[in-house]
Amino acid sequence: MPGTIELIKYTSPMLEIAQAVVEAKGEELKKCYQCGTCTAVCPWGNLIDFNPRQFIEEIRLGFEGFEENSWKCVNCRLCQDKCPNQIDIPQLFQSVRSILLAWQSCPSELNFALAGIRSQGNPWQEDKEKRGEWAKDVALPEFTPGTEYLFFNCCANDYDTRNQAIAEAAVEILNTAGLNFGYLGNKATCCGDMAYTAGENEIFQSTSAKNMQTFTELQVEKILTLSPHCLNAFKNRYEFEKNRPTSTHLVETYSELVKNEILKPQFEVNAKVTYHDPCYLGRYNGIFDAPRDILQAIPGVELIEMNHNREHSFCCGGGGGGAWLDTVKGERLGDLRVLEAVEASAEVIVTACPYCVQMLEASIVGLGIEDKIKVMEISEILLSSLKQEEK
Amino acid sequence: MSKLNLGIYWAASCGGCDVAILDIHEKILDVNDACRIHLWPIAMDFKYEDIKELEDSFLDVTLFNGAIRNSENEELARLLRRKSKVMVSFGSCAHTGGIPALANLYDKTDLLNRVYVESESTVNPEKIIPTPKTEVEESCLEIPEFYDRVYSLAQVVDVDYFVPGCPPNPERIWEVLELIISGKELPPKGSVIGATNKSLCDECEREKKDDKKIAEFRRIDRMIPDPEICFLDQGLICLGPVTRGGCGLQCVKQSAMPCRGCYGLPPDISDQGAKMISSLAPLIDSNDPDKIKEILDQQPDLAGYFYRFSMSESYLERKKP
Amino acid sequence: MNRDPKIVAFLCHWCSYTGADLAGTSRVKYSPHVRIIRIMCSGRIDTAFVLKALREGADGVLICGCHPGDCHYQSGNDKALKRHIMLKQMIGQFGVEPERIRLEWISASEGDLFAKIVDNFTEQVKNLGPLNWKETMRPKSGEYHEQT
Amino acid sequence: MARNEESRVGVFVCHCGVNISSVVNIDKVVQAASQQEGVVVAKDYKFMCSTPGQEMILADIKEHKLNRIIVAACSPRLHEETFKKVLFTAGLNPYFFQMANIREQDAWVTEDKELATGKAISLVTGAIRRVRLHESLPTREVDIKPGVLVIGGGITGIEAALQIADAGHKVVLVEREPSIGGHMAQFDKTFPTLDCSACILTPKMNSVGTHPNINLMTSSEVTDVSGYIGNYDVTVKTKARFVNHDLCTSCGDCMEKCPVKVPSEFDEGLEKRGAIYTLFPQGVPNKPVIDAENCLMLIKEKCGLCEKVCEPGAIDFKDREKETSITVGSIITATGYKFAKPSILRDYGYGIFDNVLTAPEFERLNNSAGPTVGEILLKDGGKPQSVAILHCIGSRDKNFNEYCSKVCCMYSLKFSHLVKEKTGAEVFEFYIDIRAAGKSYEEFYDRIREEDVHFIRGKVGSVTNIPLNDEEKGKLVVIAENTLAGKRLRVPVDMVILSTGLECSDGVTDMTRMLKLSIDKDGFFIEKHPKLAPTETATDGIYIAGCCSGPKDIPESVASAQATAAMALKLISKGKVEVEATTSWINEELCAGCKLCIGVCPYNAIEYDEEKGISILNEVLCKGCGTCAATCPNGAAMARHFNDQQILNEIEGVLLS
Repeated sequence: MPGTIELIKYTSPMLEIAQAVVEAKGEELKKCYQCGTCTAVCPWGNLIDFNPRQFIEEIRLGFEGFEENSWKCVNCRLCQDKCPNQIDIPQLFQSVRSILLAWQSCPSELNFALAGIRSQGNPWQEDKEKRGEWAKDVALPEFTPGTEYLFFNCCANDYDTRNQAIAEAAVEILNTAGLNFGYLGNKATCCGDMAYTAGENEIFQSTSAKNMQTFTELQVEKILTLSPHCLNAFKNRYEFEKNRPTSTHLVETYSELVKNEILKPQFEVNAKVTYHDPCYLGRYNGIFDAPRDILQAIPGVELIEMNHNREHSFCCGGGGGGAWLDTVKGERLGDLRVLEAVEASAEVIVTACPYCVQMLEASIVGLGIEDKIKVMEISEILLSSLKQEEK
Repeated sequence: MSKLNLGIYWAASCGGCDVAILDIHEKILDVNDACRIHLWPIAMDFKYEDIKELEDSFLDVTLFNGAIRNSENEELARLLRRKSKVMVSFGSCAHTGGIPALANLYDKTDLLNRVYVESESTVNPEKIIPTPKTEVEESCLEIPEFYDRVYSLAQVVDVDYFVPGCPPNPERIWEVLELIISGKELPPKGSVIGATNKSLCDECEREKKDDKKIAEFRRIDRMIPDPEICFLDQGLICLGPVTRGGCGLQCVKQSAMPCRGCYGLPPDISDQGAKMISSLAPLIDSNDPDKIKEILDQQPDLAGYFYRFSMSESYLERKKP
Repeated sequence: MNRDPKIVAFLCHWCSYTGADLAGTSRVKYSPHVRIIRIMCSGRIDTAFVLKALREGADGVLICGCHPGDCHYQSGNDKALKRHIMLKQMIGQFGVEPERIRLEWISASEGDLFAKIVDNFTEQVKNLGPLNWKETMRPKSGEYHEQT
Repeated sequence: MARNEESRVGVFVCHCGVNISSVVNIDKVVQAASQQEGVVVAKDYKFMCSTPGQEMILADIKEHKLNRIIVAACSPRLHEETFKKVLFTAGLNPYFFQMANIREQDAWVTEDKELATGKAISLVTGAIRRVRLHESLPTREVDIKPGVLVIGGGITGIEAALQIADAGHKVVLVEREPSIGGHMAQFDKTFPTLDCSACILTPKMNSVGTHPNINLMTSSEVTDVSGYIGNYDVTVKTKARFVNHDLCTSCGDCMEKCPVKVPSEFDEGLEKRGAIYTLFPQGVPNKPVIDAENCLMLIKEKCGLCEKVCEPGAIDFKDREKETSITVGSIITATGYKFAKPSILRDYGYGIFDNVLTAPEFERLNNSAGPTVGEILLKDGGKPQSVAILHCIGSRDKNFNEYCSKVCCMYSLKFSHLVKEKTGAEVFEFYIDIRAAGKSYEEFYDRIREEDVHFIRGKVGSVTNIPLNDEEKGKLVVIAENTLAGKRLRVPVDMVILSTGLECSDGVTDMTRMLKLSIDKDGFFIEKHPKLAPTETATDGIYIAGCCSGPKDIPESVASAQATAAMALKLISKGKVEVEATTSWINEELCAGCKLCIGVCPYNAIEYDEEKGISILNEVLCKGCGTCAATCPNGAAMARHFNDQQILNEIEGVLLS
């Protein structure tokens, strides 16, 4: 329009947004005093311009522009551990995501996964009636009331062919140790952790309710999980009405069995091995020593630590829904982690999380360094020392 | 008792000091009784050669007045020092440079120009300025070399005693001569004799205010000062506070003139003019720099005023060449 | 003759000397050619001290006191000011540039200013060249005969 | 020691760790010193002020029969006393000592090592030349008068007065206003505990009012101070009150009847008071005074209503200003602060828009005894829906006050809490940094953050009432950058509170002059040492407490008050104090009675003796400035330890190269 000048835009706070975040379990928002420690420690800082501190400032005054960044957080929890105000920053992201979901503003890949959990009980939208199919040829009894341990596989291990190998190894080890355990098969449904971290509380509520009901009906008291995500969900997120079953990650079980010499690793595994601490196992649940004890009990294994280890572990990028998002090459956290392992001159990355296995293997393939390094789940490497490989 | 051998000499001076010796009046006869005078240019005829022929330290006492302005003054000062047991610096010029030393505020060239070329009464169309050596047809004429500055006697030779004053007060002169004649023990070498240790104010009977303030510097030629009141309290610069007593208040009392400082620095003072600034400046009745300057502008020749008699013996001694 | 300038600075104990100490504790760097002499009050400074310093080889003399009205002894700085102005009016008669003497007010908190003034004054004195009073005043080694 | 005794100088050069030795070549300095005439020993040591360093000097004095000591180290302002004690221990007169300041005035200010070394040698040479002329000076003691004067009746002055009075000593407490209490009396709540200001202050005020050892002088000001430590003669001027407080029963009838209405200073002008008034209802003394500038009777001789209603007949229109002379041993200055009113306030609409308040105005608005009985209301009586609190107004700003006023962050947080609590309004704090250093202060900040106060990092540029949209209509719009998000902000609010800083109170210039104190670049009194003597001053026996030496919160003010009380009590309990021997004196042999010195002495310490015809110097009054010595035309007046020859020698020494 002639005779007018376009003025610089001023922003005015939209406190309703902050209020909504607070109501969606984001009340810790207020505590932040903008020191920036979170931004300084965030693993994304190595790859992209992602600023959690500014994200918090934007949401608490309701500035535009925060939506895009809302999906980045991989829930590794390093920021929370370092935050001087002990703010649950991953939770803030989840609170914001829940609002965005309500506005139907969500990346499509994630929508697909969430729809899968809602309809099929797994994020891949695989047939829920085929969950137990892999176990047909495996010596894996069904869980019935009275079975001591519930072996809770993970959606990934149930459906993904690569990961099924992990489950098979685990079952073989448990059988070797002579444990009384059983499997839910198609009765199980996704633990819901992924929905939770995506801010999809409704799905989490329904899926967790379903599992809890099953546990109650079958009088489950002890759960063994292969995924730290399932472990964390059962231990910390499920709202059991009565007794919460004890949940244990299999690394702890293995470690205990090795210590008590019920499992005896005897065959040499001659390799330089490094252990990658999954965020949910390490930072979230404090399990650092058990996997290392196992590895050290395996003859021939030379255990090497990467720079980021234990509570400072560097995320594979799979948490917080990250495993489902398409990430462009050059912006993958897993790549950095794999390179760190190579740098440490490891030949094998051992880990204890189905997502970590998937993310790191994808990175190895993406980087084209399959000849240099490979990923093994802890069950796999342990089994190879317990039993001579069938040639 | 044998007579004392006495020498009296004038270097760069006006001759007043010699006259002052005569001002002791009939007592000069006592001097004559006690002394044999070997050299006294104003009164008697002697040649330098006669002095040269004396044995070293032949003279018991030499009263040397006048400052050292040229090579002749210096030569005679050295000669008499050698010939004398006691060398007395007599009068202001010998003591601290005196009036001749005011010329230290000017360069030699300026002075010679002024005197031989520029002065109103001079006719010197060829602008001839005397030099130590002048070639004439048959020979070379020599006159003493005019120095670039004036020295006090003590700056040239070792001096035993100082008698200040322009001229020294005759009574003081007699006291000094009497002391010498009497053969009594003399004060320590280097002493000022014939003057007091206290400043002139001690003798001055003018009434002095406790809290002195000077709002305006006045000049003696423009007013008739009150004879009862301290000159400083009247805005007249009086050097009495920074000058030894002993003069008999000849200016201050008898001539109603402020002291001009001829009796020289009091014992613990090293620079008469600087001390005068230190003493006088605080009296200025303003703290405003511009006003202070304005008051001081009424007195354009501070150096000439404050170092009227003591230029040679001041810290700076002369104008920077 | 090309040499470093020599500067004597008289500083009153309460404001200026404290200010100069502050320049030190603040690690402000300034010209090293200044020699500080502490006196209790700028009112203590006898004009003779200034002339003595020039005679003894100083190329410039700096006097620092408390700001007007702030004198620890009420009015010593006023006296210093008057003496200073009077000396400046006179010193030209001796062929000494009045710029070789300077009076400044430095409070205890003005360490920076002190350093700046020293630097500035040093530069000013340097531009005026060495004074070498003692050497030019006295003929050499007992020979009083002057060169024409 | 006889004057002619050969001087045997010991020179001790300190490395001060590496403070000096990293710049100055110590060996060269020692070498140069050892070649100076009169020097018997020249040594260096890592830390000369340490016990081994002192013992080394002590041993050398004994071994080499030293009678003059030079320490080349830090500033004499730091360690002169330390080393003088060493001489004293060794049986030498402490004045046979000189320090060469080669740290603050050489090593720390010089980059070129060679030049620094040369400078150090010059300074040491000057010191050697000088010290050889040092004379033995006797120590002097003066008696301490037991009374203490406390200037200022805020919380600091109150606390100091009570401490001394409780210890059984007499205190005169002088307060300019009609009541003690100061700023703290204006506040409703105090941070971070939010306890009621009046509840903790009023009992202390009452104790002062009734304490048998405290002479409370309100409506009074100190107009003259003379003397020295232990013996200060003080003149106090008390304004005419026009009310006889001995007769007044504090019934308050007079105040009700007074027809005059003027803005109340105590209420920051938000409320009116009469011409006869008490400062505030809980004042001590709780008796009214008449304000002569506004009383109709006193300006026009019309009215006199108060006189008519006063049953005890306490009104006295003939009352006049009084002067009282008191003598005390020490003085505690607790003159406090005033809230700054920088011209920048107008940029924020102060004085232009309603509902833009300064901090003290908000304090009164919020006070339950204030104009709105503690309700936080807008000018039109409505409740604010949103309030902006603007930090650092005129503070941390080189255009106004460069310093941080220290308390504003905390009182702003307190304001947020109070606004939230009383009105539920949205509160925005615009800040540069939050400074919450203090016991439980950070926790208070945490608490306020969780109370849903919006913290916006960024200083406000301006406040406008020109709306850009409907939402801003009828509001004050605060314009700032959110520096954390990098966004320009417009925040519409109903009320703006300007967190103004603290400045030294009015009249500080007079105090500086009377007490011979120095003020820093910010206008506050300078302490003797910023760390080790924060409540002492360069003038012995004068102490500074509370905000007069810089912004402080209440606990710090109280602590400093207690510290100064301890200083004053120390003097009283000792009874005597050693004072500097470095006074001037007049040599009767030389004094000619010219009287020039009399006028220049700032302390009237010199008098003319008619009989002797000379000037006589009273050494008790002399403070040793030496102005008389500089003035004395013939060297009769001399400054001990700073005599002409000592200084001339030092000049010679520093110029030797």
